[in-house]
Amino acid sequence: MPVNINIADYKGKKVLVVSGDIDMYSSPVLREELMILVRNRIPVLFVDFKGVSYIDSSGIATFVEGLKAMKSYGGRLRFVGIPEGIMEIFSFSKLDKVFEIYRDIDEASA
Amino acid sequence: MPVNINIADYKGKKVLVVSGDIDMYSSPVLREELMILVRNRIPVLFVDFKGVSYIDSSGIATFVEGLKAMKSYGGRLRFVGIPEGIMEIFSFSKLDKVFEIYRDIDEASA
Amino acid sequence: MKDLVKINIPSHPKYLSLVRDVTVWMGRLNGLDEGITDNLKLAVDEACSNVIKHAYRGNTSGNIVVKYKITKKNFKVVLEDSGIKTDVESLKGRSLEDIRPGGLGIHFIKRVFDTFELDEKKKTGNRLILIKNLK
Amino acid sequence: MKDLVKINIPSHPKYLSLVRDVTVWMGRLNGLDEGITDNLKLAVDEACSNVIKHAYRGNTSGNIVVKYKITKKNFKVVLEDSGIKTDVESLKGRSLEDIRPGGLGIHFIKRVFDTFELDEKKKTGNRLILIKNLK
Ligand SMILES: Nc1ncnc2c1ncn2[C@@H]1O[C@H](COP(=O)(O)OP(=O)(O)O)[C@@H](O)[C@H]1O
Ligand SMILES: Nc1ncnc2c1ncn2[C@@H]1O[C@H](COP(=O)(O)OP(=O)(O)O)[C@@H](O)[C@H]1O
Repeated sequence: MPVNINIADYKGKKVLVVSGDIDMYSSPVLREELMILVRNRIPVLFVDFKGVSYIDSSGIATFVEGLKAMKSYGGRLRFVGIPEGIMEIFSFSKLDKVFEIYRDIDEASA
Repeated sequence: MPVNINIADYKGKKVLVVSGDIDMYSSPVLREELMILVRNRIPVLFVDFKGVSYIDSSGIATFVEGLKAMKSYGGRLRFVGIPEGIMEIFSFSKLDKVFEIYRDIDEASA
Repeated sequence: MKDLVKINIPSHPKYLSLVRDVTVWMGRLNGLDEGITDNLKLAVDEACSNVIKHAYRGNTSGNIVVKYKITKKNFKVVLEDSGIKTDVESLKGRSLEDIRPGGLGIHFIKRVFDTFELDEKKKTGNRLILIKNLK
Repeated sequence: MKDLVKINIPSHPKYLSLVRDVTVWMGRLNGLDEGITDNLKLAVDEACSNVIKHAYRGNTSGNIVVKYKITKKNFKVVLEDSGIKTDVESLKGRSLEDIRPGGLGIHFIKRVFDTFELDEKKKTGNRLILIKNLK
């Protein structure tokens, strides 16, 4: 499935809504969107994974890079709606302990 | 999609419910089911195409063979629920005039 | 030979659905509309089925190569096999008026492909060249 | 060489999704369960991505061959390229504790494949042999 990236607003919070396959072909597109937000020093960014059907190491690398960049200015990167199969990849990569992961935005904001 | 063939009863009528891709690999399975019914001289047989995602010339040949066999003893072969893409193939092959085609079983029985 | 995708499969009908998936994938990658892609899927499937039935006489241990070469101008598919040489004269569909089982495959192929050509230069086996012109 | 499926693609990332589809198709045809098939899909994708990144240094006009040979005993995938020879010593993932971008691909490959072997006999280019033992 081709990747689709949108920036949405949920109760005043910025959400990067990603769907489709994140691979070496589509991750540069994701990186670009993410880095625009990071350059503007977005304080809190949610990434909605609900529609993500696939992620490979290049997609993960993109998020690790985004996280490092955000940490440099004290920003917070929060993942929500991660499907089971994708979560399994984060856990295997020991990144479930590195990223802030929540069920949904409401849980993250509680 | 792998083919799936079931025999159902709808208001006392026998229906061959086919779903998935009918191709050179799966049409022998379809042929077998069809010919069992034909050998038993089924008077009226409905074929429900709603779930059919694909049909090629071997699938069409199977139904032409079934129709010929049924005609030999005065049986009727009736198609219902043909999806648009499949209908287009029947029309191109000029078989929309050879097979009895109805929207659904109720229409065919009216 | 840029942008060439090639797939080799055994001459067994169970691999036809793989060829269909690859054909649809190539159609989509190249932005063809769904109706045309569906017709290409059926046509390439029919061409492979014919190789299994006629060139290999149902022997499932042969090999079929399907090559896709897509440019702005055309969608080209080349099928190669090592089966029995095809008699060009026999490559004919039945009349559409003559209702009987079989004889539709070539109609489905020629419906979407503008060129349907057996490469006479191939020494053993067959090479079928199918080209759809894109506007 | 029965039951061998082979696909050739250009060394361009846009073809990775085709390789994933073919890998999933091969897993399903052979009745592997969905979890394993998903892992194979990721692993073969990572192996192809590495060929594009490292063997071809991002040059998208190279060629990658992916061969699938499946028996009751194992699911074997062989990748061939004509890129720069791989230094076996460099074929190492990063420590999973050392969080930084990159360095995960080989972990994803070795997670599902029991054999991960570079064929030293290949004169030019590379041949990577991946084997998953099936019970
Ligand atoms: N690849 C092939 N090799 C040899 N003969 C072929 C091949 N494809 C088609 N033919 C010939 O063309 C005829 C018509 O083909 P087709 O329209 O596909 O119908 P069918 O295969 O059902 O007979 C076949 O009966 C066969 O004689
Ligand atoms: N096909 C290949 N050809 C050459 N070197 C490779 C290949 N695959 C992997 N490598 C080497 O192995 C290292 C680790 O690979 P990997 O775990 O996939 O992480 P990454 O590619 O993100 O660095 C790479 O940095 C590279 O040096």
